[in-house]
Amino acid sequence: EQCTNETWNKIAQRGTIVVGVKADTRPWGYRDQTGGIIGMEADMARQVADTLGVALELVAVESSNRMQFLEGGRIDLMIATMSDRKDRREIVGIVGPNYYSSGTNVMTPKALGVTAWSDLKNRPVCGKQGAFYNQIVEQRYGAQIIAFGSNAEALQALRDKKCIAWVYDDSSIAADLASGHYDEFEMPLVSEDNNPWGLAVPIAERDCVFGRFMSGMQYSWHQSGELVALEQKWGIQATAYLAEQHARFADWLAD
Amino acid sequence: MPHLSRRRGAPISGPLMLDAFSEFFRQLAEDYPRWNFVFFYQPVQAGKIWTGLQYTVILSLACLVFSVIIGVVGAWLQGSKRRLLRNLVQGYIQLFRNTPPFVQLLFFYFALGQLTPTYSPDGWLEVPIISNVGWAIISLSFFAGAFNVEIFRSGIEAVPDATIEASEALGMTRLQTYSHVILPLAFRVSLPALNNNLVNLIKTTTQAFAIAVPELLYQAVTIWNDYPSAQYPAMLLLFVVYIGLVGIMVLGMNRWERHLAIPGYGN
Amino acid sequence: MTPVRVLAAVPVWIPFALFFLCALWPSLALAQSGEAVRPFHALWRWAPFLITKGFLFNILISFLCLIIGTGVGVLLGLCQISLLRPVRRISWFITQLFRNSPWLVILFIVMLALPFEVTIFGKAYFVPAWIKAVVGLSLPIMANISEIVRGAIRSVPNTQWEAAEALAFTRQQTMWRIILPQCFKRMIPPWMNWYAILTMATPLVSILGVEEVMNLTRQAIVAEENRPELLMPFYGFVLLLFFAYCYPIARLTLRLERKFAVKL
Amino acid sequence: MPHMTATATWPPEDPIVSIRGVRKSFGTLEVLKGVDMDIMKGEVICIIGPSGSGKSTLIRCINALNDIQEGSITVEGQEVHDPRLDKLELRKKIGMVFQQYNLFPHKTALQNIMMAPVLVMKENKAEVENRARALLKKVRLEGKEDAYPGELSGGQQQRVAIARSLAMQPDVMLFDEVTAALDPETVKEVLLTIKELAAEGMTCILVTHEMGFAREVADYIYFTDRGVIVEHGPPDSFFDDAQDERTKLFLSQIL
Amino acid sequence: MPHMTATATWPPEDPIVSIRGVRKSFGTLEVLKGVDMDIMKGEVICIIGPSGSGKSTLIRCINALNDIQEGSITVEGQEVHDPRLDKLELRKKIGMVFQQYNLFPHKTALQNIMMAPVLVMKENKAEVENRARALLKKVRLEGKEDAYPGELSGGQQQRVAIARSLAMQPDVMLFDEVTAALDPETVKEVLLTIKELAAEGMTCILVTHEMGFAREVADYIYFTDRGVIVEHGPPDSFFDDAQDERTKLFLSQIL
Ligand SMILES: Nc1ncnc2c1ncn2[C@@H]1O[C@H](COP(=O)(O)OP(=O)(O)OP(=O)(O)O)[C@@H](O)[C@H]1O
Ligand SMILES: Nc1ncnc2c1ncn2[C@@H]1O[C@H](COP(=O)(O)OP(=O)(O)OP(=O)(O)O)[C@@H](O)[C@H]1O
Ligand SMILES: [Mg+2]
Ligand SMILES: [Mg+2]
Repeated sequence: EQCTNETWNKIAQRGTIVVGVKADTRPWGYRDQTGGIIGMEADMARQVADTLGVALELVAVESSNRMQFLEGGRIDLMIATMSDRKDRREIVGIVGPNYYSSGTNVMTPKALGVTAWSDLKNRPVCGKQGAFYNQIVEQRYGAQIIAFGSNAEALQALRDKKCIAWVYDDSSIAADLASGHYDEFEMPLVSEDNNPWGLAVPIAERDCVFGRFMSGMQYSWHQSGELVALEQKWGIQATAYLAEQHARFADWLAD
Repeated sequence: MPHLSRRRGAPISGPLMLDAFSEFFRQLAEDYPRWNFVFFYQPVQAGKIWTGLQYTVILSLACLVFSVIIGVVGAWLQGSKRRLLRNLVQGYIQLFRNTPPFVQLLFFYFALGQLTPTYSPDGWLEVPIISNVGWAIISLSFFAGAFNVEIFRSGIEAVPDATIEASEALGMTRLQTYSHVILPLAFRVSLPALNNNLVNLIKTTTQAFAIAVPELLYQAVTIWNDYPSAQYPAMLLLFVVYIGLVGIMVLGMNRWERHLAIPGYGN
Repeated sequence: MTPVRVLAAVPVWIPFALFFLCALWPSLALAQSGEAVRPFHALWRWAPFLITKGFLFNILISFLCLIIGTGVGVLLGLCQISLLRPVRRISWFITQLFRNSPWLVILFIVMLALPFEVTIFGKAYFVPAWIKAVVGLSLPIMANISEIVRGAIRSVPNTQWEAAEALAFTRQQTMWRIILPQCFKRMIPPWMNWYAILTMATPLVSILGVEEVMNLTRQAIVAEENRPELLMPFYGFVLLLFFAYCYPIARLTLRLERKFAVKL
Repeated sequence: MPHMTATATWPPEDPIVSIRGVRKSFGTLEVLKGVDMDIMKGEVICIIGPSGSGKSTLIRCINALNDIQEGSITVEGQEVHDPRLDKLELRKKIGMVFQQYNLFPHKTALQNIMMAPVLVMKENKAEVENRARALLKKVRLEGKEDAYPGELSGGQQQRVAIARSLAMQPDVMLFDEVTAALDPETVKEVLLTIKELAAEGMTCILVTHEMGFAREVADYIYFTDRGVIVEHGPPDSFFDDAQDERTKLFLSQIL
Repeated sequence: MPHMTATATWPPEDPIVSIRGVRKSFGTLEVLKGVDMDIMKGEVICIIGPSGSGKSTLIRCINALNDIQEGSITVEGQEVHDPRLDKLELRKKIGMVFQQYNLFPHKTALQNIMMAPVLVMKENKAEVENRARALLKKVRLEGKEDAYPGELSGGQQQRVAIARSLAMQPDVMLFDEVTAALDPETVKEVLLTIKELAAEGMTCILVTHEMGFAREVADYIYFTDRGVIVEHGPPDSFFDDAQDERTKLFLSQIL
């Protein structure tokens, strides 16, 4: 395959990079009251733009449309809490090293005393439409998934006791639990499928300039500890993954 | 396999056909990755589609029935002598006609859902008496019902005063006039508009997916989230199924309309 | 005997009062005295953003759809009564197809069928999702306008065609000078009615990721850390916005309907 | 209520319908400005007059389809506009046929005729059916039993309407321009039916524009104009010897 | 086409409208079964006959609103059912007035009259307006120029319809039961207008049920029954001395 570097050139030509981030996933990407998008992934996008020396345009994407946005050229780059999966790699250009990782976990009421994944069997579990965690608990543990359009609605359903758990990624749940609005809930299970998150460029760019560049960005983020810092900035529980990666990519010459 | 089937005396075409059918789509998915009709060869996905179809049909039928009942009762209440009652019906109609059904669904489910009694099978879970399917039926029925009230009311208005007078002049009571003359005529007049509204209702049932009713669209979205390659096929399926459902509905209503047609009346 | 035409007589405040009752009473009933203030405070902070960036955009989308849908729909409707059989057939088919498919399904399909980028004179342009939404919503509107036009034309008595024919008018002249002017008034009420329906369908485009009021409302709730007591006031607020916009249209439609019904 | 007796016993010397000083307004428009009439049992009277002179209103008042503001109307001695009056009882005694026939379009000819006796009088269905068939024969419509109104010509519909009224075995029949909506040829059929009815001794009050018919069949003629009776008398003197100017003008135009 | 000359020069010895052996079916129903007629310039002919006998169909065939299956109809020597015929040309020569007036409800009386000359004949607007006002005066409707059809009585509407046809300055006028939808009093106004027109020498073909009028105004009368002309002749001999049985029956009924 010949590299055309189409997207890369387009970014340069335009002088703007368009990055798709979430606007409905606090604290990775969400709205401030003026409508702007802020959050950890928004910050990452900003650094990419700064490194390229171009302007940044953030586009809010959703789980259900983020890959199409990238495929269709609506965005140049996607940093949108997406788990790195094999079938997804066939559609979008996910480049390593992964910038984050999370596992599947559930938020359940303390009162229920859930201790094992198997407790979910044949019980209603709320999920988010388009999230792949649904598939896991449904197929692996036989839970009945009720999927809503947004986290807010799913969490509301959990509070209304319409389901016994909310299945999502562990870091997001941890963030919610830390917010103080979910004191009567807990995350009692061991995360499953610790799954790295992938940012993605258009698939044609994966092994070309843009893909390689993004690989490098992620590498240097890990190396400099930038991601750990961002995690802290946005009040996310420190993940073992980021610490590990930071250690792993540490500059051997640094003191 | 064919030997086995034959020995059992079962018709071989059935399973063979099915095998060939799923094999064809499995192959198709391999040759054309964008056309992964996963629900035609993978039992779990097929089950989802089948459940979705059932929910869609149940939802449509239930809403159809309730919305018509709401329409008839509402039209009758609108003829009431009590101003308050009429105003209440009016308020209801305006409320439901002038807000998006999509938001209505969410609001019904989350807002009113908190106020309905619940029972608890396990001490924590509070299963509302009205499930999300129930709320979808209620919400959509009231939505379509608001239109039906108006439809029946204008049907009643279309009955000429003179015909009503004739029946009064024959000494019929109000109730007799209503049930034997006004309603049968009004109903016929209302049929085309009713037909339209009910078609609309069937189309609107897709919006129930906002509150996680596992109807066809919900299942289709689930499938294409799990299998991005099944996106086109799932949409194609949606399209075909809904056109089919609406088609059946229209055919049925047209038949009924013809059945009710009075020679030399209307047209 | 005839049921009273109360509609126009209903004071405006009644539906509004009912509305507030239904929309806000549950949330008020639910929230405890001190707590009740917080969700409304949050709503208050977000309302300007939701209206200016969200609801106004819904209105914009609805206007664009109306313009496109009406333009194409009128043509399609005229094709439906064309003298050429194939033209009639094809336009009928298109009309029925888009009239009878769920809006959501049409929206999904348009989202996929249209590219995200078009190249015009060698320059590439993005096709923002909201443009696709406009296309997607215009299709069913177009089909319904087409039916309105056909219905209105057919409602003009045949004798009007004959009278014009006997006066040596051509078909074109008859259509534009005699028939359409008579239909015009009749088409306005159903047309406005469809506008209201269209406006109320705009939250559907949130599913395409268009940042209209419904989507932004959800995002606002997320930004407020998913506090569950926010759901009702926020969704109730969205209902209220639509009601405040569509109800006057409905009343105007009704008034026009009456006015024209008497005159013709 | 001593007077509520069947026609058969109604004393021939008392008027069966008596109208005294009747005034009626629609809003500010006074339509009847003091009308007096006496109709004896078995009499056929015709009311003629220009359009809008209040003829229809007058006969609609007789059967309480319109109320009156002043004066009195009695039918078989009973005050029609007594608020306590049982309108249904009154309407069993009075048959009315309208200009526009007003058949029930969703019922066949036979069903149209049978409806009121069965529903209102609770008569035996089989008996009513026999009577209905006989009535259809009487109005020369044998064979049209199962036709719907839409399948009948105007004249046929009007005759069904007459039969429908007769099925209630009324004491008085009111006819409001029953031939006005018919074409010249079918007018004859209907007039013939009414003539036969009159010949059998039915009390008839007719509003008509058919002068020849009025002359032939009426026992007495009233001419109304702008809400008052300006001329009345037996047919011969009325037609040949009208005194009133308006009557003369009208007669000259009509012919 | 030597015959396509203006009326003024049409030779008085040739029939201006000539109908020969005309047959016309609707599906399997034969409505006209061989009709012959000749109408000379300036003649007024009346067609009478029972309902459904094909009178309307016949005159609709004359201006090509219906086509025919057999026979020929010529107007000013030109075959009407020639497929190459310019229908618009034909209809400029023939004016037609319908039973239901068919005025354009969205235009005033004056506009109704002016429309065809301006749009079809492309005449000068000011001229046409003068003519239209004169025509309104002729049909005795001065002052109603700006009234919409809905604001006019039936008789007035019908006279506007006549004026509208006359505005095209046709050579032949067709009238199809123009008084049938009117009430007895207003019939007179319309008949008067037609009488004046006939007196001025306009060629008129009238379908009518008004026998008195036919007698007074017609030069020649045709009686149709079931698609054929069963009797014809000048009014006096027709009315007093009809030969055909059906005609006699009809005349006896009508009177
Ligand atoms: N329901 C009504 N409301 C208001 N005005 C009415 C009503 N019914 C009749 N009128 C008016 O009362 C007057 C008399 O009407 P009515 O129908 O009795 O006249 P008529 O003599 O029967 O005339 P026609 O020969 O045209 O039937 C008319 O001016 C009419 O407009
Ligand atoms: N468009 C049509 N299609 C089918 N049948 C028709 C059509 N027009 C007229 N007919 C039939 O042709 C016959 C003659 O109709 P036509 O209108 O010419 O009669 P007419 O003599 O004018 O009667 P009337 O006095 O009632 O107006 C009738 O039987 C009628 O039903
Ligand atoms: Mg009257
Ligand atoms: Mg005719």
